[in-house]
Amino acid sequence: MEIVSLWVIAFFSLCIFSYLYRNNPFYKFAIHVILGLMVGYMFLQQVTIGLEQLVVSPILEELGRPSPDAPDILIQRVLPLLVASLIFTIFVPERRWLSRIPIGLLLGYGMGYMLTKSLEADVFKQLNATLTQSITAISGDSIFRSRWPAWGQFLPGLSALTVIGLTIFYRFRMQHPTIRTIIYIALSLFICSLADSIMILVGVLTVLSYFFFSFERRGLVEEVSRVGLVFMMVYFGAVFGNTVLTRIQIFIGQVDFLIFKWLGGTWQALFRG
Amino acid sequence: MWRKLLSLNTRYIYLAIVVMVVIPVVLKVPLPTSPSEPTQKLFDHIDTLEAGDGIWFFLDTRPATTAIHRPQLHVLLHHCFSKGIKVVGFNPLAPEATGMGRPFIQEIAAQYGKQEYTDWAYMGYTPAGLAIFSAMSKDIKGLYSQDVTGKAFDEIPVLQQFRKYSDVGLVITLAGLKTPGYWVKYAQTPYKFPFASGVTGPMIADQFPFLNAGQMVGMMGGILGAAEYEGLLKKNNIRKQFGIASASMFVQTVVHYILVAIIILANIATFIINNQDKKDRQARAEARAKADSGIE
Amino acid sequence: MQTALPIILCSLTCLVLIISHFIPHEANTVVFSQIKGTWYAIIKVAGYAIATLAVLRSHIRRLQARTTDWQYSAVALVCFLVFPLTYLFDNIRENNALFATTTFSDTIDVSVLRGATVQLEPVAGETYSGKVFKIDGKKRRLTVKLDLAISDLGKSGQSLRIGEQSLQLSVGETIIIPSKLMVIKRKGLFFQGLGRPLSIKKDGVATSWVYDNVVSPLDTTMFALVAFYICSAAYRSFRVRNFEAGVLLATGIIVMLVNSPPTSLIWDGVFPAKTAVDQFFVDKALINLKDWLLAVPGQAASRAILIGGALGLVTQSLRVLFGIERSWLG
Amino acid sequence: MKIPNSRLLTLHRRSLCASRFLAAVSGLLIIALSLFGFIGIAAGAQQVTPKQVNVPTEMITVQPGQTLADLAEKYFGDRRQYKRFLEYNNIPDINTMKPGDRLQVPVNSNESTNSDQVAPNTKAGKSATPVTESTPTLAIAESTNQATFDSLQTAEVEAVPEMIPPTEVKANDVPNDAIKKGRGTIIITWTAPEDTTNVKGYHVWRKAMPDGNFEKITKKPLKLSKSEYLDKTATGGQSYVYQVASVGASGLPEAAEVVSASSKPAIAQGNWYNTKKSYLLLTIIIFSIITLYYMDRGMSGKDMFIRRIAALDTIEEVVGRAAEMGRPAMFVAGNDDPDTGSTMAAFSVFESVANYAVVTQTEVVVPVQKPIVDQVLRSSLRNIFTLAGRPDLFNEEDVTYEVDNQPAFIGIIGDSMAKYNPASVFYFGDFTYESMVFAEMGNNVGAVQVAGCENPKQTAFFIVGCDYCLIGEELFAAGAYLKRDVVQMATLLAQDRIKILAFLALLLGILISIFNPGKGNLVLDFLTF
Repeated sequence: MEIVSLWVIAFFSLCIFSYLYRNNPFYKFAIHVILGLMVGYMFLQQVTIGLEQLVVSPILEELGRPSPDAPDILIQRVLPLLVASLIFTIFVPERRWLSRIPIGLLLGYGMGYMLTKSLEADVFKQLNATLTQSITAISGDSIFRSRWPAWGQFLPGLSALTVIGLTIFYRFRMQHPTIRTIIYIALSLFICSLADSIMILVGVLTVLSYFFFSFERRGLVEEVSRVGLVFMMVYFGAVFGNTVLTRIQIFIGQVDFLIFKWLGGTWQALFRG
Repeated sequence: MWRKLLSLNTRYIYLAIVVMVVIPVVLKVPLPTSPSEPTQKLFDHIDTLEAGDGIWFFLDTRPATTAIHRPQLHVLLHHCFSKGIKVVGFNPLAPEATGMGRPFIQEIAAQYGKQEYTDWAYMGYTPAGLAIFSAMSKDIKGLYSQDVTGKAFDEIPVLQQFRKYSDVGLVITLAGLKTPGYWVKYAQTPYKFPFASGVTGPMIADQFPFLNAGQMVGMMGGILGAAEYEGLLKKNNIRKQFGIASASMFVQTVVHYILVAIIILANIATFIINNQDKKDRQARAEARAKADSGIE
Repeated sequence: MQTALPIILCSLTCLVLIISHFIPHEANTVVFSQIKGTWYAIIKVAGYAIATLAVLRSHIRRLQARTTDWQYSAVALVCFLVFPLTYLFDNIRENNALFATTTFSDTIDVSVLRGATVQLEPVAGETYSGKVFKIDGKKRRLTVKLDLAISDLGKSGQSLRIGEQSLQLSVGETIIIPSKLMVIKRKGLFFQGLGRPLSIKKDGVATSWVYDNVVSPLDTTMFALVAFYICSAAYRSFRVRNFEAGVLLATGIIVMLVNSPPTSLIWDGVFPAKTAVDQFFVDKALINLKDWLLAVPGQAASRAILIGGALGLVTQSLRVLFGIERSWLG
Repeated sequence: MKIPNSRLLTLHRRSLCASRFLAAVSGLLIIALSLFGFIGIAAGAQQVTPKQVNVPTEMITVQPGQTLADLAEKYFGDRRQYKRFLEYNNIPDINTMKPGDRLQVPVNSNESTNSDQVAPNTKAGKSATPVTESTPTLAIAESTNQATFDSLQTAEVEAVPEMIPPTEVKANDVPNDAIKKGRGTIIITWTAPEDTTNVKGYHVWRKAMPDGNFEKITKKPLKLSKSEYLDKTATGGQSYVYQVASVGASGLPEAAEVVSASSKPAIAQGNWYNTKKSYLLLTIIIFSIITLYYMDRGMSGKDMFIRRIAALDTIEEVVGRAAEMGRPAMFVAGNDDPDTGSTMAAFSVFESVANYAVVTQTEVVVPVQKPIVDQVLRSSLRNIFTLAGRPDLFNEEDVTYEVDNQPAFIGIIGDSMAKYNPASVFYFGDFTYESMVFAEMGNNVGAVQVAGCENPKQTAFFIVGCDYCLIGEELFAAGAYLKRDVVQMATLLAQDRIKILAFLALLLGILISIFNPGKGNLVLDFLTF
């Protein structure tokens, strides 16, 4: 039995991997097997058992009791079932609009829930974290300074000098992109050698201003939002690069399985078992 | 040639990845590593233990980090079982790891002919939280009435020898969570026993204070630590071949370097082609200008 | 009427949910947990029912019309029957009944259990009550925060602690659910009375075999495909088109290089840390740089994106509340 | 077939009146509700309190069914003299005495009333002492039967002369909670006695109000450092009084306790407004008002500026590209339920994509992972075809529900990409690891791809893999922006104003902490729950 399951797993894995070459009948077969299985699973799990547990079983139970609590069961079970079944009116073209009622209830529920939750969990919490960090560490810690003490000593001075020097130069060559870039880099070096929390604050504010919709991106707004874009690009690049390792490790695990468990296991079963 | 590089069919990349992964994994091509100090110390400590001694390991992790902790546990088990050291595993701090431990041990135990319950046991999860640290200094029977297979505590011979910290030669946590700090603070410091950890890559930096303070006898850092340990096993003739950790370290390095190399190559190609195009365009413009003037 | 009624109902539900967030009174919890447990859940069930119908209908049509790849539709339709059949098979084998819901029961039950107070029986004869606070239906796991009295400590065969503690229920343990909404298990073809235990049990043999050998491995395999795609995507689009793309490329490459171990070794070999000024090139310089990229500018960007996204979501909700978001009407 | 473009794009300006009405009603409701909440807090603060008088008095609790006139007959001998209670008490409204209110009355030795018993039922043989003059604040309120008083006074002097009970015992319903399973929570606070040399800890005693006995509700003595205790076992709606006893230190008899005066009765009950969340409510109200204001401006035709968002402007071009190549456009609405924000955003983007596609006569292929999402998208597409005057061209199968399972759905997308060979693909909604897979699958068939995703981490993969990518809130702005609907655009403007508020709040918080370091920070308080 174990050999059979090894072969089944290996077969479906190889079918999926074959898509890397191109779409082929093996892949289509494997995908449609899974599709059929999962639709059946969802049907069982969500529809049959869901209906039975949410509606049929409680109603029968309630009716079987000495004094059935009729209004409760009407509001909690029968009415929602009627409303939910309005969704089937999509098959009746003239009454199709009725299906919007259960959908509307569902969406209203979700969005009402989301509004308070995202305000509380994302907006308030994230703003709070940024502010707390900035307040407690205005003269605070910097990975730059603490881990590279030698550089940390002269980095602020160096980058400040660069900024000042180039800004004077910048006045004469307003549109030169390279100089602007150097100023950005020097400025950010200066800031990040001061304190990480200030860097984070600057990052949050500039990225937020990247998303202003009601100002034309010109002048200061453009400069600031470009800095925000750089912050985002640093984040995206780092996230992307950091993910490569784990994804490849998963593929190594898969190869390990296929070669040693599947082929090795079969070999053992055939010739030694 | 540059243009060809840019219009490279992605299938060649996929093929290259398959080759780069499969061949090293099959041949167990190792990454030549020189063992770092923490790994060497951990190896040396286990090497001083004798047959009949015991170690406890704790899987404080989630299934997501299986790829790292499975090789780490495997090298430890190779070392222990080859020396006749007995092993007991737990995951009291990470309920998600309950299903992971036993199969991991079974894979290696089979190779050395070691029996469950007499040579090793896996105890699984117990809902005691941080209270385990003090409870385990007295007797683990207070925490576990049975092991993960449901066998009663008293019927498992290997447990009778190793019932508290002072009975075992090493306690090691394989941690994907922030537990090594708790272990040092609540268990190693008050009860004083040899302690070590195997951690994931991002956690390595946090372990050095404990190592420097002597609170840990050693550490295995990420998949690289496991690879280094495999190198040590090979060097000391405990295992004849390298394992999956060395191979995957090799694979990772090759894939990352080649990826970086082709990205840089592609950028150079783009740069050269753009320059060429610019020149071509200029040349064409000049030619057209000449031709135009010629007509006039 | 055709658009106004659904919009009014949607807005009202939205408003009620917002208001309920500010009401700690017990009436609120009763009403809303029940709305979540029944109205919401039943509408979702109806959604799944109609979706299943839609899939079957579309595949039967493809089969009838003999469109391209109609053979695979036949495969899908045959496979649709597999789980219901294994389910019936398991039930008959294990319970001598057609519809005893031991299989799958955990997955659906636990979602109904959210926030409920349940009684646990970790060891036979010992019951404790507690509140369900974490549910993992996929892994068939339920975590319960126990309400323990001091006197309960030390009594149990399990070691229990007071206060913030979760008890992991694994397969085979029993929990007793007093509320009538959550009575699930029964034997035979029909239903029994109240107060029966719900067992967190394994799927039946046949069902779990199919699930573990066909469905679960697919997840890992699909995940492993990302290894290929992430490399080809990096190759294809990491180009220095402008300054921002250059930053993306540079951070990506730095992080990738730092993640492969020989880099640090080479780095340290080239720049050995001998003098104090060389501190910049000390042992972990590259790892420090990577940590910094993720922890400082990375954190700032992700935080700002989260704040902005949440504000967008709030505006979206307000549009629903004020009834001007009507794209869902179709 | 050529369809007039303007007609399609003004699709959503219907029934503005209705939405205006709805908006007004909802806004008013929110404001009314919040006012109700605040008034509720204010009203709850008014209570009956005793006055300082020079005659011996005791405290009684008004029982259900008892009127002030009844009490006047009992204590003053005349039902009409009920206003004399005003000499003893501060009563905010003499006409609305509630059961459970506590009144200070002159001592009436003839009657055995429901006055609070001070002595708890301590264990036999152990000494227990009630409050004496050593706690002057309570002396007026809590003098009892003189005989008992004297005997206990003596006992105290003999047994534990140094032990002093805690003072100012107060019991209150815990705010912002609910009755759960019939149980509520009451918080008991007290002030530690000045001299705690002999005190080891405290015990809390409780009495159910009309005629219960005092019972000890703490099992172990509370630590000396504590000055409050949460009684979580109070039955909801039941009135209780509490006493706090000092427990003797070692050397004294083991359970020696000196009991404080009784607290005023407290009733555990559910609360109707969570005062901790006032800031959140205030924020929602401000957001609503700003949004309503800009919506109103939008409806009255004032000019509003929204800058061009490059990634969104490309959507039209990308659909057009599919039309030129004669290949279909594909739309994937993410893997989340229909009632989540990002899927809602995907609905409105789909409307615009489908509009462009119908105008340019491009086929749209929409594989869907979640149920109900397919219903919404299908009827949306049908509607667009109908409004374009070509309902006959609509094909039910364009929107297909596939399967609600992540890997299976990824597989199906791979198959569909190869089968339909789309020239442009749109990913809007919520995605996890499939973002990378989809983007590369699409790229391998040569499609131009536009993505929008709320999750910052997956956005990274879309940025690398797709041709155009919406970041964060651009996804939520997309629907409104693409439709060019004045009212929806107005909400974007409002959102910008709200963002400026958040921006300013951060700056203000920093400024406050720079110029006023170490003190309370208004902004931080606002953001903390």
